[in-house]
Amino acid sequence: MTLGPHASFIVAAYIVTVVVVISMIAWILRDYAAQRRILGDLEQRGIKRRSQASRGDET
Amino acid sequence: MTSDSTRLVCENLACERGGRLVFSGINFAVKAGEALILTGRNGAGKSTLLRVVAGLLRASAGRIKLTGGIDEMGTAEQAHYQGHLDAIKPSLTVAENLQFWARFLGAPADASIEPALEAVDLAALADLPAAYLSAGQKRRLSIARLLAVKRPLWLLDEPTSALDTQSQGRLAAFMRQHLAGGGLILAATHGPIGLDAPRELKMGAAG
Amino acid sequence: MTSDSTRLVCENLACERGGRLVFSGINFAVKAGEALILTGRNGAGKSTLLRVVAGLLRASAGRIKLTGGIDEMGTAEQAHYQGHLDAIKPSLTVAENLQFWARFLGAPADASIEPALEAVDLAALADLPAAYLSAGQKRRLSIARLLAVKRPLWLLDEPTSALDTQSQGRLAAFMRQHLAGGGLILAATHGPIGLDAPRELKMGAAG
Amino acid sequence: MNALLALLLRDMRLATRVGGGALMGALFYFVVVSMIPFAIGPDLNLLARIGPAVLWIGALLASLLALDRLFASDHDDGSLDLLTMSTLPLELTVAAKAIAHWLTTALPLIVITPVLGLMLNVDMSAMGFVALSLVAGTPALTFIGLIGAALSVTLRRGGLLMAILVLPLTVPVLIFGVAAANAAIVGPAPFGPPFTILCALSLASFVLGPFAAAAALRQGQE
Amino acid sequence: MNALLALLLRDMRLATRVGGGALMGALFYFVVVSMIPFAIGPDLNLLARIGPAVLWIGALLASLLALDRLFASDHDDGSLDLLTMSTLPLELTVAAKAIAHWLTTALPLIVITPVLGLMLNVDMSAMGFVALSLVAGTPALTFIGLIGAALSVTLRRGGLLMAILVLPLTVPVLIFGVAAANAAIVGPAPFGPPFTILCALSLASFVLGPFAAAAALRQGQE
Amino acid sequence: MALIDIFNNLANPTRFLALTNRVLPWLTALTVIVLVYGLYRVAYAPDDYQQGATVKIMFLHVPAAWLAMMGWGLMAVAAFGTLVWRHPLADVAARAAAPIGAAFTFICLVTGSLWGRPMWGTYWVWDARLTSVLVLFLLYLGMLALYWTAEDPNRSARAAAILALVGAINIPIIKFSVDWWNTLHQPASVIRMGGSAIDPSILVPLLIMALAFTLLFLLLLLLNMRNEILRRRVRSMRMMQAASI
Ligand code: HEM
Ligand SMILES: Nc1ncnc2c1ncn2[C@@H]1O[C@H](COP(=O)(O)OP(=O)(O)OP(=O)(O)O)[C@@H](O)[C@H]1O
Ligand SMILES: Nc1ncnc2c1ncn2[C@@H]1O[C@H](COP(=O)(O)OP(=O)(O)OP(=O)(O)O)[C@@H](O)[C@H]1O
Ligand SMILES: [Mg+2]
Ligand SMILES: [Mg+2]
Repeated sequence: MTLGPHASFIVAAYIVTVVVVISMIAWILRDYAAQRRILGDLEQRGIKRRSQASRGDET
Repeated sequence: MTSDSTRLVCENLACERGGRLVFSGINFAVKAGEALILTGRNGAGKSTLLRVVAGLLRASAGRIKLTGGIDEMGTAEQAHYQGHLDAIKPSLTVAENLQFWARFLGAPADASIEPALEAVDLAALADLPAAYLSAGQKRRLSIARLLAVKRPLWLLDEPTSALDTQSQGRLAAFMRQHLAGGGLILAATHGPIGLDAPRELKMGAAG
Repeated sequence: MTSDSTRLVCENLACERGGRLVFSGINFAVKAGEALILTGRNGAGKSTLLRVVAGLLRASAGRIKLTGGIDEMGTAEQAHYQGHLDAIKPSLTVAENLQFWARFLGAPADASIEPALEAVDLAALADLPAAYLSAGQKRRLSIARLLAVKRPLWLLDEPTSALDTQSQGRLAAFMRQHLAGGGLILAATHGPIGLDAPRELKMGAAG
Repeated sequence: MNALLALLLRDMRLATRVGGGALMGALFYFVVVSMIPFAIGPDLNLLARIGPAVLWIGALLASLLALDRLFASDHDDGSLDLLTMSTLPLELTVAAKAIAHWLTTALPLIVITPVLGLMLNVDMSAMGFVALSLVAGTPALTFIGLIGAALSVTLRRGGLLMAILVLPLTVPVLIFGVAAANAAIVGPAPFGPPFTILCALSLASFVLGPFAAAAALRQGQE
Repeated sequence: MNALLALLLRDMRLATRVGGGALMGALFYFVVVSMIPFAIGPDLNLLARIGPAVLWIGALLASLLALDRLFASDHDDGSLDLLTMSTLPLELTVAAKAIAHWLTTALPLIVITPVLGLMLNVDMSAMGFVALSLVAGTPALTFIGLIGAALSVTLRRGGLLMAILVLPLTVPVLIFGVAAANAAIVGPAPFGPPFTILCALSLASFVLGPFAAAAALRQGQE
Repeated sequence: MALIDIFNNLANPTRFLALTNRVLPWLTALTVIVLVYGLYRVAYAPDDYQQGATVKIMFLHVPAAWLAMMGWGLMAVAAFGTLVWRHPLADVAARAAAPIGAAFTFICLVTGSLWGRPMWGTYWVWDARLTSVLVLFLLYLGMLALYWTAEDPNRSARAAAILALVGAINIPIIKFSVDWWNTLHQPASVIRMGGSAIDPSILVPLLIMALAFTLLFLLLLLLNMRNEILRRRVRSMRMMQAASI
């Protein structure tokens, strides 16, 4: 596979795409971990969700 | 204007706010000439209930019905709501403020606002820009609205706040007069409101 | 922190607002351990007087002097002002809000805000954004500021508003404690404030 | 009708009282447009070439930024609650406010346009057409901006956010507005077609704007 | 010092928290600058010619409009009363707030400038200089705008009024900013002199702005 | 009947979470496989006789463009769900889709620019199609700003829905007006999209990449929706906490 005279543009396009996708995945996963942590924290304090408080829903 | 058969019925009301159930299963009925006082601790949902009845918040369950009034009108259109805010524009004069609300809320075109202003003792300040009013005077101006336009149901959220003793007495008199004329009152308050032995709905803290 | 000789003296105060003389010839003195309650009807100028003492409004005549405190500091810098607004940022947590004011108003860098939060019963909510607080809870957070930073003079404008009975009792206890420690209180109120037999300054209605 | 008229008059009175916003839009327009030659430099041909564009951009920004507190001020002092408790449909209430706003804000802006045209070296005879394109196009800006004003109440913030939300929606108005103005000045395309489209955009937003804004206000009652 | 740092950190935190205004300035800048070609038309040479001017106008508007509620939000929730009751001189308090604002609002705006430069067909190698001129000049905008922000609390209106008051004061910054950027792009004048003046303007307003703003706030206590 | 059941089941965030957790591993695996296969096919795709190797950019650019538009479409559909049916997951989906849609729009813009430089000699021209994508990007940014501004999801949900619908109406209008604008001002220019009729040796990898991008979009959407549901759970728990004192 040869990329010809404009190789740098092709490579740059792929790099940008990869960077955007990866950073989005990283952001989403980090967000997930953060939410989990806060939830754990709140649950540890014995705070219940409304649905749990009122009718003991399953999680 | 109000027939003696006017009746406000709320059945099984619930309201969710900011993802939290503020109250649920609220049932009450108020009939003509009757006042219902909402009490309960901070955050119990008194203000929320008033806004729900006024149609300013959506109930997540339940039914609100005003029967015996003008049939084709909803509850909100037959109610006066007096919240924490006074709906007063500082750059308009006292008279202009009241005149506008009287017109907009449907007072007859030829009705005068004078009597209402006099009733709240602001007639002398009629031509003053409302910016110059103190907190209590603003409150009184907003109470004048209740008198200038006749609507059967009054929804009052801590109506005595910011009022001095004399004005509190006057407000109590207006309320008694409104009730005597077949009106209905739903009021939230932390203290006494000046009505003798009104019915009371104690709102529990949700959660 | 406050010597027992702290004394607030106001002489011949007058204040003009919106081109109108709100009050004039106000004279009073408050000494350490004493509370002075401002009463009077709406528009009498209670809030105005408090803001003048706090340095937030310019007096058009007269003198305000806090003697016996820290000499090089003005009255404003030795006073806590609690107005109608709570100075709380909804996007900061309860702890961050209080922490900021403690730092900014000059609490020692190593001082903890924990005790103040506990005193107003908000310690459990320390990490919650203040947006989640109810009106009464916000008021309590702003009261915590009075406890977190020691200043001899408290200027309170209707401090009990929005507080439920329990919190009103707690506030009264803080005030008594502050007075016992040689503090001064100047408070405007329409109702009882929970102090036994405080001195009262009845402001006449101007105009 | 009585109620609507009362609202229209109140809003116009508020705008023209001391502290009101009536002339703010026009003043901002004036200031922003006069700043542009400082940035571009004193190249008269260039200024004349981009004159209509500058006038339209100025009008766009002024219209939108002035709308900022159309509902927010009523919300903050509790008036909005009472406005929704009337027997009038909210759509009409909202439209009445928008009309009052257009009359007090956009109209003065159009009136001063010829003066600014002079400063930008735009041909005097063509200025009439530029003003005409603004008359036809600014209602669209007001009524599209209305949606942003209502959203900004719901979100409890105005200013830049509102402009960010609404500016992309006004792209067609801007394009046809400048096209109409340019057609009048430099030709060769006729003035008619873009002008007609501009009017159509205004009419469409006159219908759509109040509905979307009323929906946003109703939905915002939380 | 402790108190000032606390204030700086609080303001930066407020700006970057959910609901904060940190990115609003940059977003508005992006949207406004992208809107301008819609008015000018897709003429690449013309765009390149006026590119630096467009970027500077955009940065000017974004900086000033974003400043709008710098003091107003503190005023509305009562914080401003307490800020003035501290032992710190009000001038320092005000300056700390301005610095926090510049860091959270102007800096992101400068970061996205190169992208906008691409769209305006501004030469890539010159973009660095444009960005540099913005780094040197935007502090002046923030500190001049500070005066407007303080006045808008006193006058109880923000938004447009503030922009109207402040925009004329920023004319020198705009002129030398564009001059520096243009010098870098098209020459023939050197980049140095206008750039130096720009820095001087920033320094001067760094001193003057807080004093004027503090004075305005003090006067505003009515 | 069964369909309604599924729909109702999905309406419950808890059930939705459970389902998501079950689906995620499979979806991840499928996405990776299709993506890798797609890239393999891309690597061995022949060069275009006109555009040379730069045609390889197309395999990113075109799917990204499609998904950028699909993202707004999804938000507009979700807007109906929010406003009309008040479906609890509709806003969660819209909110989760906004940043992803914006990211794909960004990819479309950047890859397009990087392709434009060798093809047209410039990174950007104010051509009709490019311009409408730019406006779409601006709309996405507005949507993100809106979500960013409102802490309260209940508050922002309906505002966002209205903006999504108004934007959806506006996009075709913009497309049309920009076309018109361009024909008025733009002299005959360098711009020429595509060119050659697409050969299967390029079309097949393109379609595979499109499938891979779509799967990626769905995967990110599900992940982000899961976060959003948790965020709301945190919110409601904090509310409970505040009310419990
Ligand atoms: C920033 C610049 C660009 C943007 C925003 C852009 C945008 C788009 C969009 C939205 C589509 C999808 C259209 C559709 O399927 O209906 C598309 C497709 C396409 N673009 Fe671009 N484009 C850009 C630059 C380029 C360049 C430089 C080239 C190559 C010379 C190019 C070639 C193509 C091709 C071949 C297609 C597929 C055409 C088809 O499906 O019929 N684009 N572009
Ligand atoms: N704007 C809002 N958004 C979300 N939740 C709110 C909002 N306003 C109030 N709440 C919540 O609704 C609950 C009820 O508030 P409400 O104002 O009705 O109480 P109240 O009984 O009037 O209290 P108070 O005596 O303090 O006036 C509170 O717990 C509060 O957390
Ligand atoms: N911002 C203002 N500008 C001009 N005049 C004002 C302003 N605020 C209040 N006033 C005037 O000052 C007078 C005193 O007002 P102030 O708020 O001090 O009264 P108060 O005693 O606190 O009344 P209340 O019991 O209603 O709180 C009022 O008559 C009012 O007209
Ligand atoms: Mg209440
Ligand atoms: Mg007072």
